[in-house]
Amino acid sequence: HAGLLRLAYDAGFGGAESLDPYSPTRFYFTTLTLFDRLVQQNHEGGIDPGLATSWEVSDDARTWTFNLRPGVRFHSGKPLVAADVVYSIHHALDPERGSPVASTLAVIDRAEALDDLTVRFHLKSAHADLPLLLIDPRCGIIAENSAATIERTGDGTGPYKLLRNDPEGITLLIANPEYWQGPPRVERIEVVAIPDQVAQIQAMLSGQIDYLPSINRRQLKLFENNPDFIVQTIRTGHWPGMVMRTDQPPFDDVRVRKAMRLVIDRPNMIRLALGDGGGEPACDTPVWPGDPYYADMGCHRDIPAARALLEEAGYNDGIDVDLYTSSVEKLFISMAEVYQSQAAEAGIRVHIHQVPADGYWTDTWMQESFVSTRWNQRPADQILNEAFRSGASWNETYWSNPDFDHSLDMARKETDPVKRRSMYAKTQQILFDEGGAIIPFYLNINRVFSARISSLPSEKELFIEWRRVATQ
Amino acid sequence: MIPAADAIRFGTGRSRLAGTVIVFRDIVSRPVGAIGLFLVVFHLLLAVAASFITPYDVALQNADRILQAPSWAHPMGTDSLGRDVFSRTITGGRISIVITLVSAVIAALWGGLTGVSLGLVGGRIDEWCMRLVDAFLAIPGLLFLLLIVSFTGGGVYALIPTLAFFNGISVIRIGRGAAQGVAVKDYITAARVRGHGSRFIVFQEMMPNLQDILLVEWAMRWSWMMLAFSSLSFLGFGATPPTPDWGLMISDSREFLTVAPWAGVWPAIFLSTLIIGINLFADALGKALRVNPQQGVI
Amino acid sequence: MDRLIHLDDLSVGARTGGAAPIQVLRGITLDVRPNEVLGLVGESGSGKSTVALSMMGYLDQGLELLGGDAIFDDTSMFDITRTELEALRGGEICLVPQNAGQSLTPTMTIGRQIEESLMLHTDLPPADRKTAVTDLLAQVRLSSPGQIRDRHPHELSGGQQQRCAIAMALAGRPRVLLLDEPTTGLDVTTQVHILELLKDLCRQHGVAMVFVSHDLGAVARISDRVAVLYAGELVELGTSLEILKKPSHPYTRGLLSSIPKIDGARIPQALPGYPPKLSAARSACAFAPRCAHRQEICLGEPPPLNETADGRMVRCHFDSGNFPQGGLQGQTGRFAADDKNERLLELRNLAISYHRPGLFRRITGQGDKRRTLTVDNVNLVLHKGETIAVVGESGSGKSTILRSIVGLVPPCKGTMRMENGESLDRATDVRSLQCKKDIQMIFQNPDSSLNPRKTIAEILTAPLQLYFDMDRATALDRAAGLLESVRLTRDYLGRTPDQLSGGEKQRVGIARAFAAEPDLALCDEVTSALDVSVQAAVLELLSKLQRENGVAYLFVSHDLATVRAVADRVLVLYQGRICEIGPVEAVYKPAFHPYTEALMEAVLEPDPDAQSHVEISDIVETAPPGAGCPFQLRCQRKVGKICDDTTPPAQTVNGHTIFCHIDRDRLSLLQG
Amino acid sequence: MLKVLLRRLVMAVFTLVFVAIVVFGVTEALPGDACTAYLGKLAQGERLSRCQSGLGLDKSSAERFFDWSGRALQGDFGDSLKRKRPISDIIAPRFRNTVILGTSAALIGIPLAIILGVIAGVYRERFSDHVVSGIALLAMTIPEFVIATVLIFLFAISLKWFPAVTILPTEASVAEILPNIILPMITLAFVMTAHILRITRASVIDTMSSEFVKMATLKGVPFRRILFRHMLPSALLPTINIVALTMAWLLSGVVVIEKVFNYPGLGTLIIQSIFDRDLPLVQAIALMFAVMYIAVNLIADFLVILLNPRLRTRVSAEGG
Ligand SMILES: Nc1ncnc2c1ncn2[C@@H]1O[C@H](COP(=O)(O)OP(=O)(O)OP(=O)(O)O)[C@@H](O)[C@H]1O
Ligand SMILES: Nc1ncnc2c1ncn2[C@@H]1O[C@H](COP(=O)(O)OP(=O)(O)OP(=O)(O)O)[C@@H](O)[C@H]1O
Ligand SMILES: [Mg+2]
Ligand SMILES: [Mg+2]
Repeated sequence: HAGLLRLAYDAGFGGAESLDPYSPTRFYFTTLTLFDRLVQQNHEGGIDPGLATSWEVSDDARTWTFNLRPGVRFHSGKPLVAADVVYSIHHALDPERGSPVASTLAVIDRAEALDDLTVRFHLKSAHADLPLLLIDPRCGIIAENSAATIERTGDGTGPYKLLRNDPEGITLLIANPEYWQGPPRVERIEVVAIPDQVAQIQAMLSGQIDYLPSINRRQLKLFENNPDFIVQTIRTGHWPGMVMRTDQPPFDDVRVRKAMRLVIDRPNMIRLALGDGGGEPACDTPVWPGDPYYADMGCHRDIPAARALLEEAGYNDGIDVDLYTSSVEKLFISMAEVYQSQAAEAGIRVHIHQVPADGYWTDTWMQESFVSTRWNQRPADQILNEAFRSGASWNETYWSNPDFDHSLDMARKETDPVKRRSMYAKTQQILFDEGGAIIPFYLNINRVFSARISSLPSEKELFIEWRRVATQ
Repeated sequence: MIPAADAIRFGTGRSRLAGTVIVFRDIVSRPVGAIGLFLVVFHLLLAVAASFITPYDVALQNADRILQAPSWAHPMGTDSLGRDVFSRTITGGRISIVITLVSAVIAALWGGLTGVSLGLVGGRIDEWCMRLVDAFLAIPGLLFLLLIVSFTGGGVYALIPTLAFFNGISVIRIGRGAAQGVAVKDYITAARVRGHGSRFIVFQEMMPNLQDILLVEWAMRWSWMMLAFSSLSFLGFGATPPTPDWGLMISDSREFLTVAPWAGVWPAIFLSTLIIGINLFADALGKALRVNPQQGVI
Repeated sequence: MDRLIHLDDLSVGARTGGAAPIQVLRGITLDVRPNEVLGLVGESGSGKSTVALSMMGYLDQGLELLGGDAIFDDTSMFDITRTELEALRGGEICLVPQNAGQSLTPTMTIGRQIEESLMLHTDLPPADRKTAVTDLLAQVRLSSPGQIRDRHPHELSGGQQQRCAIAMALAGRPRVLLLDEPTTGLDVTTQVHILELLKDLCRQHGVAMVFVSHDLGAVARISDRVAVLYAGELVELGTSLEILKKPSHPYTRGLLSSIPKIDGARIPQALPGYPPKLSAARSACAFAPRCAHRQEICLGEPPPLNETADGRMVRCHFDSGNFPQGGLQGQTGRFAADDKNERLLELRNLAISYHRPGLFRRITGQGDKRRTLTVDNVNLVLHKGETIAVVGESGSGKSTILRSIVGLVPPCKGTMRMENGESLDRATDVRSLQCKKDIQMIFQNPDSSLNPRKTIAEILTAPLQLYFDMDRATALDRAAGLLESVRLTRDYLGRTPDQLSGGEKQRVGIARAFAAEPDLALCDEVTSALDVSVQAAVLELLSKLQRENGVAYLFVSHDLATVRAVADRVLVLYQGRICEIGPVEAVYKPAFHPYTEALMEAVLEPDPDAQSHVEISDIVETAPPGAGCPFQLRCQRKVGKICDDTTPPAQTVNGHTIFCHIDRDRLSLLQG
Repeated sequence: MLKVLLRRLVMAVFTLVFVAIVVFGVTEALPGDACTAYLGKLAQGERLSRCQSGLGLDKSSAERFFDWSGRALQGDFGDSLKRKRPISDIIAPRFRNTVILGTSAALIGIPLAIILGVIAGVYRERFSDHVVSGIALLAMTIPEFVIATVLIFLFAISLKWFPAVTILPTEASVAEILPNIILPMITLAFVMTAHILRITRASVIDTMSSEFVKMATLKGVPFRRILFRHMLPSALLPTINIVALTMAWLLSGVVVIEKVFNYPGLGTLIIQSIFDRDLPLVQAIALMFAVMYIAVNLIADFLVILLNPRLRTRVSAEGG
């Protein structure tokens, strides 16, 4: 199988996966290799050129101009021009599409093509960190007027081309020999649908797939000290959590939300749910310590305080809450069980409803009022806007706080990095005090490669550039 | 070996109690029956007594003892949350035993009575009712179970009426078939000609002859339901965490089989021995009562 | 001596549980000579089949050879290899099984099964086998053997199946034919046909036969010598002439005298008691408990098998030939007829059909057109205290009439009335309790008529509580009284039916019927499932109860001899139509209806001199013909077309009616 | 005979009508309707009414039943609520996969079960019977997911002989599928063998003690010939019906096994559709299972009638 990589994914959208990188049901794994962004993140947290070779910002931070790389072609053969970028951005912002990136990019008013290779973005309000938003892996550039077909064709400029789209079976990707960063080293990638996590592990153990993006500490035991596998541990800003809908009782009461958070013994939860070293404690902020805007707040378990808050909210005999979770992530269940036992001490009776993995994200998440969730690492501005700004499409806590929204706006405008930092810190403080998300820790990711893979990506590289990977 | 039925036939001193004792002796005198009865009784006692024996709280997690191999402190090791597998395994049958046992009893009763009545009544009513029964049989029971459990949200106890209803449907066929065999007997004709009401005929004349069949059927249903319930738990429709339940425990520990087999093997052994026990018991019961245990139920 | 088969002190045991084996056969020594027919008689369970099968070296599952040997032509059947055994079985020594219907492989055609025998035991080339099969089928007098060859067993009637089994046995060109109750379960007329056939075959082919039967009548008809078995022992062995004319052993005598006689106006004498349970050791004469000549020695040691002066073997301590003969006449079953003129039940133009027209036909009024009437045109008046016997072959509708009277099958024409005005046209459910009480039924099969899960007490108190509202204690007392009236003791109350013998069960069934103090008891073949020795006792009991209670009987039987002694009047039924009805004295002497005549001829009496010859064919009719005389197809005295299309007229003299186109004087002339 | 077959067919049709009523009735009896179930908390306002009118939920139950069953007769089950595709398109490939897995398991399992059952029956209460019956008991009582997991552990992870889970393109050919499904095939064959084996054994024992086998022995027929000519044709008749039941079970998606082996058959689809609360899809699948069950049993009954000379010429009024 030299020249072939097999990667498993969980088919979380049950076959409704779309190759449109902006779709709410985007085929995550595949779109990453099919499309390129204007800019990309480097391992040091900085920004490297992507399809754009350079960019300038106006003084009021409201106009950004990007110069595109010449000679890049889509898989269909069409050359990349500025109109494609304009089209992609407008496609992302189109409210009919309901794209989750829309809220991230909401700051952009419109884009225009100055010439074939120059694009200008006009912002609604000042934003000093626009490239930080554009490194979002979903902001792939699609060809002009491809909205109707992109779902199936996946026509991008990326290192791999689509050979067969089969989200419930095996999706075939083949190396793009004309890739502007040079041809990938592995000829074919197969993206394999394995919804069940245990089945994924078993497939890995039996050598049917080459890579598992994340396993927990306990599962690590299965692969450590095994010459067939290589395990990497990476500190990330990925976080799992349990989110309460702030628009529904009992969680519409801020005291309940606070109490729900105060009961957690975070280091202990890490040990129980992940195993030692499986993660870093978090204080309910989605911004991770590796982010320049991270606010270090400190949080401690306080059962009496939690009880007091509950009593104040009228729950004298404790409170019953229903937590919906699923084996879509094995961690969800153990985290829920740990939380259940920790919360019990404060009289919070957590009833765990375990629903199967298939369709969890469509049918349970953002539907029930208390659910497990999980986010991948994102830059501060992006995650705060995408998951917490009023009305954002993935605002899973249904959180709506004008103060918070305002601080976010101000932070963006601010061109002074120091002030910007403090403003982002303020938003995180608001979330910590009043928000609906319980974020007990950031995950250290353990990922497993089969020993067939040579030239492994670095441990700092969260988004693996598959084109650099080779097999023996 | 004389089947118990014969022993009753040729014995001298007799009463219902004596009959039961004879059947019991017959079961125990067969190796298969003795093992089966032992396993069933063992598991039933365990389910009752579990909370007195468990050395640890079944939900108690211990981060320091994750996936530990069996030791004196944890004779069956610990699971991936550091819980004591021994405590969880001996408690793990409770929910399923209660639910399936109750459901099996209800199923045998309602299915049996309905079947017997149909077998007695016969004619068009019977014909049409059987078409309805066929219709229910045609749709996989599991589908109904899943549908009702997931839509009514009644939790695990909603399974009792559901399991009982759909298994009762299968019992109807058995009961009816057996009743048809009895209904043509002259003593039924005699009772009818004499002028006894249908209540008398069903309960006094037919039921005593059908109770053995229904008893064996009940045992087979019970075993089948144990299997079905464990499958449901395995699929995430049955018991909910952190309730210790064999099916759920097996499902949770499946991935660790290569490094921590004890977490899954023990519940699997317990679950299987109970089902084997019920099956052996049902077989022996069938032989003792001279009833052919029903052809496997699917 | 010249002998084909020699049983040498054969003992067979049966293993049950862990206990010592019970002995099924004890020291049987017996020869079968070439060309002879050896009859083997005995009650059910006496070991007849076991003896016959051990001649083939075969013991049923669960049986084991305890001692002795079976020697066929100098070969020990229990001591040869399987291949040799397979060559002999079905070849030189062949079996005709008890129940041919179940013994023929249901999935193979008759032809293939017989061909198999030919293939295994003859060197006939395959090409000739088909014709050979047809020949064999023709030899057993099957009409259209070509068709039968291609049929499956279930497509044949019982008589045809039996013939096929015989043909299959003949295929191996046997020297000995073992016939295990070859005629039991067949209609009387068929039975006689088969016996005739066997006799002829024996003569033609020169084969020896071992004829096993519980029926002394059949044995008498065919055997040269007879062996009588009792409880696994040979009790008497001699030529059939001697044994049947002048039985020596008390058991043989009892057996003979318990057989109902066609010309006997009295109920035959029953043997008291029941056969013993088989056990391991025997320390007394097995027959002693039932023996009228029992002495002390009989209970002390088992008697040896003695050879008597006339050359037969008898197992008795005494010279039993010298016991007084006869003197054991039973009493009459009837009592004075003068008080039997009060009417009880009247059936008028009764017709019954099992066919229920569908809804469509009922609406369009075509309901009656296509249905076949199982019973038609039955007229009958039953008087209080009277016994009417209904006689006919299987399927003639005897039970159907009874079922209709109790309301299980609605009549589709005609009326039934009790004399108290109660109409019986209504179904059981809607009749008054009084009406149900007045008519009680006694069933044929004692095994199925008592609920095996109830005690005798429960069985007997159920009607008492239902009809008389008795409390439990009174009911139990009464039940005990009932048991006594059927000659059972009080301690039977606690037993369940499984613990009773067939005759005892039948008594309980009778007691249950009499618990209701009925005016009319319907008896459906109440004796035919019982051993002969017990039958008579039941008849006796019934007549005793009639005397005591003044009850009327409608007494169904397939056997003219059985009812001879108990009936006041006899009704002969064919295909649900009355052929003949009249007082018993008139019916049992000419003129007969041709069908009655055939039945009379078919009665097998244990008389080796009797020559029965049945002229009617033994085809089985499944439905009555559409028009004309119901008996037209099989009638040996058919006059012509008139029989086919005109319903025969009733010819009545002194209350004796014959439905026939032939004048009754002419009939009595013909039948002389 | 034709009349008998026809009668059986008519019975099947009536059963089918009842099935449709039951399926429709049960889904109707569940709390809420298809739209409220599917949309869950979003079932409000415009979105709800759009969904409801899309499914015709504004009509009466009876009207919808006839509508639904009428269209179902033509193979049109409408669109899946979640997948927004015609249901028949969703089911078709899954059904194909299920048939492939079921049939291949049956091809191994059924002959094996029958042969073992005959052996166990013929050598009743002897060593080979004890071994065979013991294995059958285990196969019948150990939950299939335990068996499956153990097989994966042994043959996929430790020995690496077979793939642990099925990894297949949706439109894989049979030749592609077969090497991938060896373990699920073995598991299924193992589980189903038990039932058929036990019935076969009982039936053989029953036949062995029948009069006609005794007669054949007394006719001097060698044992092998008795076995094949006299016994088996009768003894195997009851297995036809149990084989049919097994086939129906195999074809109605073996949920647990499909899940464990990641097999894209109907079983996983049922679970998904129930979790998606996609009632139109659930109804369609239920109806399809019922049709298969009835069809398979119908075929079995026809076979029994054709093969059993007793039934061929005369059939009792009763029938399954
Ligand atoms: N396989 C067996 N196991 C145990 N006991 C048996 C077995 N076969 C027969 N017997 C017993 O042996 C005795 C003789 O049986 P057998 O069948 O030879 O009697 P029979 O005279 O042919 O009776 P029938 O008239 O009922 O055919 C009976 O008491 C029976 O209970
Ligand atoms: N329930 C029934 N449905 C349809 N036909 C029946 C039914 N019972 C009996 N018959 C038919 O009615 C006819 C008369 O049956 P019946 O039982 O009255 O005969 P029988 O004279 O009592 O015979 P046997 O001596 O065998 O008892 C037979 O041809 C039988 O096949
Ligand atoms: Mg016999
Ligand atoms: Mg009758």
